[in-house]
Amino acid sequence: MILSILAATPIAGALVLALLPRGTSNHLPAKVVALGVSLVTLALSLAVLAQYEPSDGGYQLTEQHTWIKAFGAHYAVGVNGIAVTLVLLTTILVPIIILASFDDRLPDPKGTNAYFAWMLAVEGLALGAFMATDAFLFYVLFEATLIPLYFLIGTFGGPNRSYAAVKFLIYNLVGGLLMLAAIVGLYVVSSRQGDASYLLSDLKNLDMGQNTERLLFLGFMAAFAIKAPLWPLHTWLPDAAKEATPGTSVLMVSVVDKIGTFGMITWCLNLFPEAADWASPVIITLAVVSIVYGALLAIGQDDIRRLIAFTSVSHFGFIILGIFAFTSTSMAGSTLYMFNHGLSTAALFLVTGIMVSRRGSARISDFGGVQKIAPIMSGVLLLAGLSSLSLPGLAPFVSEFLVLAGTFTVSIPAAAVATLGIVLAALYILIMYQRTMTGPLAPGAMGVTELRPREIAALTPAIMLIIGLGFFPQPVLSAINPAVDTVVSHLGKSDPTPKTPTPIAESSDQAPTAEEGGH
Amino acid sequence: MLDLQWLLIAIPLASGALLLVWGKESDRFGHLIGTAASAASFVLGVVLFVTLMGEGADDRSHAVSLFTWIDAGTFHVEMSFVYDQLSALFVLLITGVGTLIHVYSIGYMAHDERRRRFFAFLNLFVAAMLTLVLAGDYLVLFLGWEGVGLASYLLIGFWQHKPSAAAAAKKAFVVNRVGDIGMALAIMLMFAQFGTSAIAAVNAAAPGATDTVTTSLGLLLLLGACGKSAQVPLQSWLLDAMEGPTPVSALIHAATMVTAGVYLVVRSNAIFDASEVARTAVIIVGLVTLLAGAWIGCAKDDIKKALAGSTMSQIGYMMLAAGLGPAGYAFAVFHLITHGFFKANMFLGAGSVMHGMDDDVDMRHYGGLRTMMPVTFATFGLGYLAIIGVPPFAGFWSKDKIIEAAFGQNLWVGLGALLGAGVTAFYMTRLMIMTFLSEKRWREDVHPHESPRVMTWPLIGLAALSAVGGVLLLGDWIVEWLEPVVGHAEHHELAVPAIVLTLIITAVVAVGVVAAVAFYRREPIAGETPADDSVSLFARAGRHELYGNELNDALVVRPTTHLTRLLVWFDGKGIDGFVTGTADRLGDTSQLLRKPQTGYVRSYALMMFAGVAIVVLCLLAVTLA
Amino acid sequence: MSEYITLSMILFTIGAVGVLVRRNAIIVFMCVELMLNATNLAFVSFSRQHGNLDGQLAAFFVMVVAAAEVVIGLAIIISIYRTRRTTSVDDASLLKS
Amino acid sequence: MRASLMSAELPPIPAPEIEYSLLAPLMIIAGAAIVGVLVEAFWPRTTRFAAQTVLACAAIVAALADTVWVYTDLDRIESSLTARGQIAAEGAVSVDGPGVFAWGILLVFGLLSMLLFAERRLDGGLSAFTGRAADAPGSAAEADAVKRRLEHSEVFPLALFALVGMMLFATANDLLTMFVALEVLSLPLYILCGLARRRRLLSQEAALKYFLLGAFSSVFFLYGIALAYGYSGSFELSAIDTAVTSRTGSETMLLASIALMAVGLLFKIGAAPFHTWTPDVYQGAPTPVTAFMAAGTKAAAFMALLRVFFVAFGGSSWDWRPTIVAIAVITMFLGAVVSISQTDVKRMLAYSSIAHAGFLLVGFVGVYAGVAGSDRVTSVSSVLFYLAVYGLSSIGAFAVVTLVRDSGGETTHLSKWAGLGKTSPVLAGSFAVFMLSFAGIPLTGGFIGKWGVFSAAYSGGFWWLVVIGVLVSALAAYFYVRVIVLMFFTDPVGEGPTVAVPSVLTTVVIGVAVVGTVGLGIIPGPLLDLAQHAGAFVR
Repeated sequence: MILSILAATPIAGALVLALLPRGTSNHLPAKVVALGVSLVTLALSLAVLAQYEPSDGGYQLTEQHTWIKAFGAHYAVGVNGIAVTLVLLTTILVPIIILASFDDRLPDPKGTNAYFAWMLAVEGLALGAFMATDAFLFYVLFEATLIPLYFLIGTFGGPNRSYAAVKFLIYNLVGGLLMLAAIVGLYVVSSRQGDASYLLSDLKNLDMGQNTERLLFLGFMAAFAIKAPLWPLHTWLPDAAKEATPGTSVLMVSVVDKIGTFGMITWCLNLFPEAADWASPVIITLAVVSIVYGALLAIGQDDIRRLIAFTSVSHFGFIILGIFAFTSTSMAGSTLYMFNHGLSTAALFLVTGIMVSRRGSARISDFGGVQKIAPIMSGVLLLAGLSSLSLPGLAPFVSEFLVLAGTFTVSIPAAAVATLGIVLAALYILIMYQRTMTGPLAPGAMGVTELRPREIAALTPAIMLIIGLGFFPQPVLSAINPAVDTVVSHLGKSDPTPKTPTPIAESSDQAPTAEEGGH
Repeated sequence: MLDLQWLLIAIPLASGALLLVWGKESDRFGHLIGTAASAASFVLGVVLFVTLMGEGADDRSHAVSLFTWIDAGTFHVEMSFVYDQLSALFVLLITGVGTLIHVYSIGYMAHDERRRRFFAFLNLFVAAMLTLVLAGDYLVLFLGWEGVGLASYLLIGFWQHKPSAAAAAKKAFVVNRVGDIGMALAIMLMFAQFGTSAIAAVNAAAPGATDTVTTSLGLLLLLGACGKSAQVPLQSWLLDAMEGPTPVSALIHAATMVTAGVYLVVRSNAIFDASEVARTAVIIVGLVTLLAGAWIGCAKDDIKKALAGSTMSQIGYMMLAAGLGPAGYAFAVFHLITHGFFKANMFLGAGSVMHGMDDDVDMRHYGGLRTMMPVTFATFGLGYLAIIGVPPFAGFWSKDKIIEAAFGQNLWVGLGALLGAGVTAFYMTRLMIMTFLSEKRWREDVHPHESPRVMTWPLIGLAALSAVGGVLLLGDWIVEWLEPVVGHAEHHELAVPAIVLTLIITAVVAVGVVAAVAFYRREPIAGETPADDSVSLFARAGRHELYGNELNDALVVRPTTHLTRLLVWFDGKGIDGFVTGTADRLGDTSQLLRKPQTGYVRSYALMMFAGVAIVVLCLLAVTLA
Repeated sequence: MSEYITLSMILFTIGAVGVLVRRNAIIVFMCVELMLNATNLAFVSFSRQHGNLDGQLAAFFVMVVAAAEVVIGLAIIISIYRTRRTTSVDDASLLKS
Repeated sequence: MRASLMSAELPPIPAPEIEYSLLAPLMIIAGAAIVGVLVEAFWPRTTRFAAQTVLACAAIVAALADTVWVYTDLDRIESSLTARGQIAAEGAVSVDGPGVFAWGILLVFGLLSMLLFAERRLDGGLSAFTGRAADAPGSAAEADAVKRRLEHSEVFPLALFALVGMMLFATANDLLTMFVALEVLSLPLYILCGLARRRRLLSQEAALKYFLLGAFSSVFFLYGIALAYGYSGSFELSAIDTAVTSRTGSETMLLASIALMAVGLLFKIGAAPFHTWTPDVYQGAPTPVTAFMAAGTKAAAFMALLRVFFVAFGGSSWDWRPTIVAIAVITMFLGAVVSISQTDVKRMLAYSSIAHAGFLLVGFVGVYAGVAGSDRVTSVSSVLFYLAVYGLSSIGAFAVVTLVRDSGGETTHLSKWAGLGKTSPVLAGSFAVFMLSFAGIPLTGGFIGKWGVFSAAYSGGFWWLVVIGVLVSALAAYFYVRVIVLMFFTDPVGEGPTVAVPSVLTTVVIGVAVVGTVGLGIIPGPLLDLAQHAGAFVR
């Protein structure tokens, strides 16, 4: 029950906001209500966490009702370690986003209520998608997130917003509709073997035949690869990120795009293990291309927001690489990466969003020397940037290294090429930092004033988590591990064993804990 | 007691974090907190060292695991630290020299409004460097490795308003990242091969691994070491890094961080012991860098860059020694420590000179400073004697041992090392002459003066260490001390007795000194750097850092830039062009398809009629075909 | 028997071609009527062929429907004629593309 | 009495047995239409419009209530596991599950359309229909008619006749009835199309085109009937089926018959290449009529199509399926692509209706009849659901169109719609909901509808057609999305559109449509079950 309440809370909040009178000039009531609702959601998700038993790899807190009997669709929700991680990410990020978006200059200030209402709607739908254990329900929520995001980009974005919004929607819709074909196919296959059911637990054991399985897998994968986005299906993201407000961008990249990678693990791998295995060489290749390509493109950008979008292409490459390497190490890394990338990209988008709004331009060349007048801002930018380039000690490093280390055990070339990404990441972040923050103060950059207390308050939780999880990722990993192990064993895979086991494998210094480590 | 080793790291880390977070009100005393933290760490380091000495020779490796850092799938990493003979020495060096440099910085940075942050970064550096040397797992080592890289980045670019500083900082980080590829891949390989990246476990397993594995591991680690220690081919960042404040150059880019590569090789001795190829590669890298650094040192007029060239060269010695295997590890570490003393000493001296010369770094504008800055001159002089290897100063002992070991390995390697010693003597003498001895060349408005006490006391301390650092070799103490860590060396009989070799070395050094004196006392030194075309090819290449930057530009930077531009174009016109092109085609199709909708009812009827015909024919065709 | 069907087809085709080529709405309409009657011929012929009365019955229905259609059609054509003073179907082409 | 009229040598003609209780919905509507004609003749002019409105609505409500009763009372057929209902009126009408379900949705569409017909608040207290159709546009007589506030209240009985034609069309069990029903539904619509108060030239042109092309197509349909009769010797669908399965007659004649009948039906549903009338007529007709046509005609014609092809020609489905598949693909693609470049809302909706005809054909060609004892979605049930949702959204969308006006009446040029979301967010929001439903976005009924037809096609073995279908859906989504862009993301040009304040009638229509569209997206279960429950056609 608590999961339903969790997902329903932001939706209800969105409805309240939509009905709230358009009130005062600063729209403070709407903002406060939005923040309040998101904090209540956060509290609820912490309650979920409190009830969650991390050592169990299966679905917990489940709920199941028949929804559309004719389709075999259920309203079925539940969380496993992967889902609970992303639920937590979503509920943590949304209050941050809302707080950071208080002063967003909207094209039409009258739309403030709608702005925050749509945000909450995205949160509710995304939470639903993470918690759904029924393919039909998942699909519906997955696709439904498009609408609020579409309005968020199209109504509240930059000058070229409608182009970006349409591109975003159509691109994602193409993927989503291909997935619809696969969803329909699942129904047909499932109903041929008795009563149709979209429940994950039923579909997992479905025998579909090789060709059907591959086709359906491709349908699912098309949607997720566009959403995540995987090269060469990424071109909607830079445009959308460029035009959207920072808050929208964070929602899009940090939360909603994660449904893509989440879907790959939860749906693609669970439903189509053999097809996933069949496609993995191609997907790994594309992921590696994404990593390098995204990073190189990021280096070549002059627009900060496009730059961050391309860094995300690169990072999503890592996530997908880890998933399709099929080792529990890399997959746990990927899952953690989703969480960490959410945080670091949120910090990056939000702090650059503040910079851009003060400067009135997103061109890197319009900045320069800002560090002098806004040291805290530059510090936050640097820290967010360093987390994006996976500096050890910050959260993304752990996940990136797990992905690489896991991948290395099955494919040395993929891991080696992907490792190139760490140099390129240093380049794109540091070049951006160098051009915006250092050197003499650029003539037009006078207006880029220091972060205000509210902005600091919004960014602090993200920064704290980025640092904290860099050293103590274990609380999250301990929830992820059992779930990932379940997926990997469903795939019929196991991690390659070390070729030359060390003679003192459990050396005295790590003996006490090393034993817990083995699964 | 030894379990408290984590405090070594925690103290400066906490102090650094505190200084960063604490607001402006801590500006007045922030530097004191920072210095105190470093000093506290040093005191603890001494206490721990004494405790370690009290342990039996075989019980001196003390491991502690704080918590499980990462545990996912089959990957397991403890946040573990090892305090043993090797790391104990490093702890002392880092915290000792570090504390002196903190003290020095109080004076040097006195007028900088961001001094508090400077000390915060210094503290962070110390914490990271200690993490690096205390790490019990390669991944923890990597954490420190990148931590010092970050601190280095922040400190090189400390004066961010200078574009050159910001560029140098970025360059240092990026070049180091290239090395990090090696480190990262090495750790992945360890994980894949041995199922762990704990240093002890890997070293224990390395002898059992295949040649391919150990060679790959060795070469990958060497790549990492090259980045961090500015060894050829990743040397280019170090000279640019001199943009940072001088205490930074002294601490990070002379005494400690840049030697991390050497530490890495020594720490991974089992891997290198198992691979001949990797060892040879280390020797080659060391030898090439040794000579290249010395060459550059001869040609630079910027005092810090000349010293930086020297640093490269000296680290080349250490690398070379490390590449010699068990025969050289101890001497590599020994030279590392003595170098830490005298090079930090000289860098701080250079800083003191700059302090008195209004931050001018061009030696051509110096001259005759010995009278104006007696303490600086005296301490610098001790460092000078140490580095060129005049007995009985610290550098003599360490360098002598390395050259001796090099001859034990291979005649040519030995000759190279010997040549390096001569060149070292040459460029250091040149530096001394241009700065302190020759006639004064400074401009009217500059008033050289001795630095305040807070800066000279550390100089005196370091000078003393430079003078007496050789005591570590007394009775082969350091060799025996490190033996449990790096293994026992077979003694090689040289073709000539050791004492003869020592004499030869000293003679070569003397030749270098004399050559420099002859060269630079013969005629007055020009007040400005002569134009490129008026100097020898040798000098020109040295000035241009042997064209390393140009080479990087041509081989890496420009191709990457072009590739990036090409890809940006491709992304817009190719991939996105395909997408938008498809949309455009559909738009065209739409226009085309609406054409038949003419508004004439007869044409509609015709279309229908045609449709009827087609449907009828289709049905017939399907069935009858 | 098949001669009648053939005739019916010929008439039907003539009607269809008439619809396609004539401009005058009345004539177009008359061609449609011709097609209807061609169909009637077919109905009656088939009725004869099958020996039941259904086809003949159908012919009556068709006639009634045709009459109703005439009423509607002429009404529309006349109202247009009053507006435009022409019965050419080609003039009514405002709605297009 | 009766016996005295009969001559001795003629065989006795038995009195037909009519199942009045089953056919009551048809009778009610037909009766109301006839009463409407009488009202037209005798009721005082001042309140005639209101009286006609009440009569029409009351009749439809009564018929709807009766339909529900009939539906719940349908008997299960012994011989078939899925079919329910029976053949009535001496084999002329098939009162079966799908047919009665179609009655239900047709009556709902009819009711909503009547509410739109009755709206008089938008245009100075007058309805959307011209005061005196006989007047030439722009003439003094027309001005006089306006001055005297004349109104054609005949539109209500006409619409009722059309409605009864649709209902009969959907349930006709023999081809002759079907033809008559086709004409009964078409002829009133031809007239209704020409009755617009504003832009009368266009309206008349639309009527002419619709009439000429409609007549042309129905002749083909009729000739197809003639050939079918020639092939089988009967008009009854089941008899034709028998002939088709036993393959007695000339193959060519059968195929020609199938082709010609398909043409007539495809014309009515607006499938390519028989779609050409759709945009012109949708644009020119008075908007309430367009709404009625778009929803009603398509539903009725589709039911007839399904009935003819599943019941009569089901035995030769291998012959006609490839052709229908091709037509489905062409129709989807053409509708979707051409609508991209449309600048008029009503034309755009017309092309969208063409595209939807294509999607419906995808469900149709699946020819998936389900498996006994399973609840799997069949071609029939999926098409029924789709029709319900599509019709509802269509009526809602056209109702919104009636409200966006300038001094010359409705302003349907898309550029005038720019910024509508800023001036009247609720109205624009409703329109957006319809657009999203058309686009098949989840949480709207359109999505469930798409899912249904695609699953029927997939079940029928056409997975690749489903893939084409989803790709075209994405294409189609583009122009729906473009409308939203225009309404919400674009600033108004000049003064922007004015939105007339509607009376409660139009408000109710839009409200019902929105609630229905969204409701069917979130809780489609009941209606889906109902459609599933309808089962197969009774033969």
